Amino acid sequence: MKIVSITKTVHDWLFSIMPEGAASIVEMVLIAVAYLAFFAVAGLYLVLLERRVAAWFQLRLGPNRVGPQGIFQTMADALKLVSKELTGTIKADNFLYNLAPYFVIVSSLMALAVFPFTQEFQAFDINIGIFFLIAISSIGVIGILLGGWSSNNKYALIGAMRSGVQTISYELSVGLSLLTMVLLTGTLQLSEIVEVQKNGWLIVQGHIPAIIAFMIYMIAGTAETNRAPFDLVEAESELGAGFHTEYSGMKFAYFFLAEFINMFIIAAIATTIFFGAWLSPFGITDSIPWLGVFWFLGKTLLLVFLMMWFRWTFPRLRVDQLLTLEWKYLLPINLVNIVIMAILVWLNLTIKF
Amino acid sequence: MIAGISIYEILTVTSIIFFIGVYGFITRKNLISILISTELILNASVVNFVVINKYLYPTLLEGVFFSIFIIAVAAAETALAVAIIINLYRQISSVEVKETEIMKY
Amino acid sequence: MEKIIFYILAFIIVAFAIASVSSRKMLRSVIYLLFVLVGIAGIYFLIDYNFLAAIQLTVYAGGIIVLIIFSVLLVHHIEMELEIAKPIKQIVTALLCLIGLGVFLYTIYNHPFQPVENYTTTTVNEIGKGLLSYEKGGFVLPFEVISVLLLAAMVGAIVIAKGTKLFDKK
Amino acid sequence: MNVSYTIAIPLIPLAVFLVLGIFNQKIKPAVSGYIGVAGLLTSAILSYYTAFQYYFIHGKEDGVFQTFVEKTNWMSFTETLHIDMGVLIDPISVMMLIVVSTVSLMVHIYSRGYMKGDDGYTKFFAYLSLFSFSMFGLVLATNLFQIYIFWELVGVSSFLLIGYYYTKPSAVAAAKKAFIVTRFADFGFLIGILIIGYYTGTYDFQTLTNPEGSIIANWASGSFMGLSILTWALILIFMGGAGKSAMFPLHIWLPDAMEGPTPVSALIHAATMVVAGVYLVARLFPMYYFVEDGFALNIVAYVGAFSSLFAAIIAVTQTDIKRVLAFSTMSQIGYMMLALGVSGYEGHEGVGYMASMFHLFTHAMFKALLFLGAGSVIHAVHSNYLQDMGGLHKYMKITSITFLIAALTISGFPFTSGFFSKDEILVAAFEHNKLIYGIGVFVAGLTAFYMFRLYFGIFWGKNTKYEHTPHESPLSMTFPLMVLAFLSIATGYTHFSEYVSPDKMGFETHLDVKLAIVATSVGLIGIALAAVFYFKPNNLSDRFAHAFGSFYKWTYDKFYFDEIYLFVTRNILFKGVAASAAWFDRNVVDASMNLIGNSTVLASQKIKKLQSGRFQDYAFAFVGGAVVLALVFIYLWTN
Repeated sequence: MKIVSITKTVHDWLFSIMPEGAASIVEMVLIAVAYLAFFAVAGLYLVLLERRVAAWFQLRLGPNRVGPQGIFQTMADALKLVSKELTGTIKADNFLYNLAPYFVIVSSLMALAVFPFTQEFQAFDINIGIFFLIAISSIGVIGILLGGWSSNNKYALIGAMRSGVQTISYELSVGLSLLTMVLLTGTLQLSEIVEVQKNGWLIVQGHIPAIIAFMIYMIAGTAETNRAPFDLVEAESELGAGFHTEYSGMKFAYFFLAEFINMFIIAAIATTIFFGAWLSPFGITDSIPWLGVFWFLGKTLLLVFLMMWFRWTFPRLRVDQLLTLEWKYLLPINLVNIVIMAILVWLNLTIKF
Repeated sequence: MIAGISIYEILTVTSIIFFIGVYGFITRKNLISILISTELILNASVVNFVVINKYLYPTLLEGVFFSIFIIAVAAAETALAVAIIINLYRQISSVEVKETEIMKY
Repeated sequence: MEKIIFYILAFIIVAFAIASVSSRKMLRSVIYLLFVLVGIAGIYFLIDYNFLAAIQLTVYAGGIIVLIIFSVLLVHHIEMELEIAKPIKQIVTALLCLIGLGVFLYTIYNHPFQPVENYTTTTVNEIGKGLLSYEKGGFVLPFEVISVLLLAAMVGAIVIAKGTKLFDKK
Repeated sequence: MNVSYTIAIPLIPLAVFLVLGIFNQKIKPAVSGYIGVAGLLTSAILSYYTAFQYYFIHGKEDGVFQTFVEKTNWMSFTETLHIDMGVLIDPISVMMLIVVSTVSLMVHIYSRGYMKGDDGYTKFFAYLSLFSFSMFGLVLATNLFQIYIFWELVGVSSFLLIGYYYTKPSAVAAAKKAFIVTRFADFGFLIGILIIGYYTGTYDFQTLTNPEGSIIANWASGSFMGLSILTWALILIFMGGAGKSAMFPLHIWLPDAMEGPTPVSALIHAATMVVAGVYLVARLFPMYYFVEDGFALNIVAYVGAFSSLFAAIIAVTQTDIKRVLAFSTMSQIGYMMLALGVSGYEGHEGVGYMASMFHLFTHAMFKALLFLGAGSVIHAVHSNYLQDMGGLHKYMKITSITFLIAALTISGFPFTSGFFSKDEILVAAFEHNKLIYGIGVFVAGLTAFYMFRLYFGIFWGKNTKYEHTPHESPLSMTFPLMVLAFLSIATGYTHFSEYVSPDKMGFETHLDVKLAIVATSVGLIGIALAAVFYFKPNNLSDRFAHAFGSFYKWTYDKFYFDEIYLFVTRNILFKGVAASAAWFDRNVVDASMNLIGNSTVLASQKIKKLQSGRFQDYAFAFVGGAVVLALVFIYLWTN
């Protein structure tokens, strides 16, 4: 009860010392700061993780000089990026050029807000949770498109267009595979979905179709974050750095961080929907609720690792292969899968403990 | 229901958006801009449906359904409009309204 | 509190709507429209229609705006400036719109609306049941019609956008 | 007796028509032939089954043949006036079923050989099936409107089949002629139907023809030009029948219709469709007989007698063998009409009616046989003309013998079916009207003469040299000939009068020896004359023709009827009426319309500047108009 009580204590304390309006504003600010901090720290350490994992895959050491095991390496990088000059291009549309990174960041942050890290530790338990996540994730792409176009650089533009095509296409699969799981829960609210999973994680409850949905979700999710093997958007060998070629310093860092946070978000959604969020396996730590955070982060990081594994395993796809994969394979499979899942639920063939 | 806000205020806002859309529809010279203005007009009416449903008949859901349908139709309309615009651009390399008057003859 | 949020939203909506129809840069005008739409989604959140808000975000912000941006990317260059109508036409239209707005507001404020006090939240469940109900007041038929319409629009859009290449192959 | 299954009799050919018509290009010719024959065979078997059930098992109750009806309401106009669709089974419809299915089946089989190698083989069978469907439907019709529908369908299929060789201009012209003439006659038919519908409030045959029913009892209600309305209606209906059956003033289409393939002539223009007029009169016989004491029936009798004589005279001089047969058909149908016209209603009085139906029955068999035989000859010689033939007996034995049987039958040679049926007709005529009897006997002699002129001219006479040696036709063609030859003789021995009679009771008939001897001897004289003229090559016939001079010429040119029609239509109708109407149409009606049109164009040219093509201008006008209107209304409401 420790974390839960902390949030509650802070809430009560704030409302006791100042008028209601001011208290709620202060509370909002506090929560925002907390999430921003989480965003920054998680982003930085995911970058570090990526580098260490990459090194591990490639049988080398990776960053290990700054701090013990190199844990301050990315902090130092961030500091360096902050201190750098913000260059731009002449004839760029400066308003949109500057606006673009914030789209990406804001959409990631809004998505982070709805995750149930542990029992009652959730900033925004909206009753359409999953749908909200899908809605929010569809906004991030606008930032990429804007960035690519307003840079007035043809590689950036091509990267942005690719990104648009890819994200719009794979959003369908993400949405549909999540919908498949909603058939099992009967609700969109994340807290209730977690509640349902107390009878067994959804990937177990839905067995075969759920596993198919999970596989599709992971493929489509990887594609949505524009990571290898779907990183056509920033394919170095073809487009320079893709849509953020012209960005430098902190603005580049925003895109960079957002990409890693997006990866975290994809993994977190998968954790919430498929693997029971903060629920411990077989309820072994039910008596200690704050351990939920540990389980949630643990599962999420495991899935993040899976995505990194993808990156260092598979070669990049061509654009036409990318679209073929989505429209000719994933989407039809997904639709059939939904029907199968519906039949499964209808005939009560799910596995429940 | 928004505390402290009556239906009149919301309807005022939507009326303003509606006429901004009309203004844009008439004065803009570019097909895409006209499409944008149309979206504004549509959105104004959607909000009206929803708000009237919420404020006057909260037990019913007709307004919500209608707004869902309008949004769906708007999506279809936009897809078609964009397809037409792109095709037009291929043919005459322009999306200005004044280039598309050939049909009047 | 909600009152303040509403006023902020209303301000955002109106300001960006005006910006959207007066900006001379194509993509900016689209982005302003996006802000308007997000603001409207905010109003939906405020009056507790979360589902609609999410639809607004998904379909409008994620679908329609992206489509429009796409078409802008395809047909528009960054250095282009939009032509605008002659000032006299702008003024006349603006006057006309103001008169129309006056008529609207006059009608609205003269109509005695009778709001019902309520704080019910509409769940997705209710919406889904209403949409797929075929009993009295059910909306399954319009629902089907809309799906057919969407299919037709999709096919039509593909055929139109594919252009003449479809028929060039003998 | 449950008769609902008889609905399948017309529907099977319809299905065949649809299959062959839709998959026209996909089906191999051989297969389509089999499909057509199989469909018709099924229908024929069903027809025979129906006939067996009706005549021998279930049909008769208390000595009276019952009428069985199975129908469904199709269109209702008023409480009583509605149009039904269904099947009606009574003695004559069953008899017609047998005739139509037998002849049609034979023609189908025959066509498989005759049409072999033709491009439109499948199409031909499709049309044949369409015709069979229509004819079955006509026969089974339960009311006047249904019969009218199928009547027109029969007309359409006849049109299609006459114009089958549509690359030949003469065939196209013949098809159009047939269609237009019969259509013109059907116009009268339709008016008659509408009059009957208006005055009696029903189209149903059972109600209409019930002798005790109110319709026949109250025939005198309303009169027009000295005749009762119903008589007019019956005369108009007979006009339709006369058109289809090629009676005197409306006969001009039938000779030209021989442009169609020969099996078509056999099926449609000899055995089935052309007797539809007879069938129609027989179907409405009680009305004809009772309404105004049979005034309309007398018209039928005289028209029939005159046509019979007229056609027989023309037939003597024709050289196109199919035309000879066509005029012979016309003559024989006139015979049937004549017989109907002199018939009574009750008991033995109804011998004319019975004889007419009997002759229809036997005539269908032997006339189909004659046509198919002629087709076989044409197939071998590749010519229609008598002068290109001669001495064919030694090449085509089967055709020759079957043709001889048919010729004997039509001439009324003793103990053939024609002998019996013709004898009954003459008996009926003798009892009622001596003038008509006289015409009948004379026509019988003429018939024998021209038939044997034909037979001798084709198979004996001069020994023509042929480019290709003629040979007998394949089995698929000779088989129907043999079957029909058998039927031509055998059908004479049915006790027809026990099954078909106007009051449906049946009666006994006996051969009237006195009259039979007269008729037979007249026939034999005709045969003998023909033998003298034509059996050996000589120039007797030419000398005779020369002696008659202009009369021969007239006859050869069919009394110039075609020319008279042409003159009437071209000079009077076209030049007189139509030309002035056209002038009025062009200079008054069109001109005023043009004035309106031109002024509209002028006005539109003035105002089309408003149509800028910029939709934003339209939107502006729309919004402006809406706002102004709103202001006006607000002003009005607030004050």
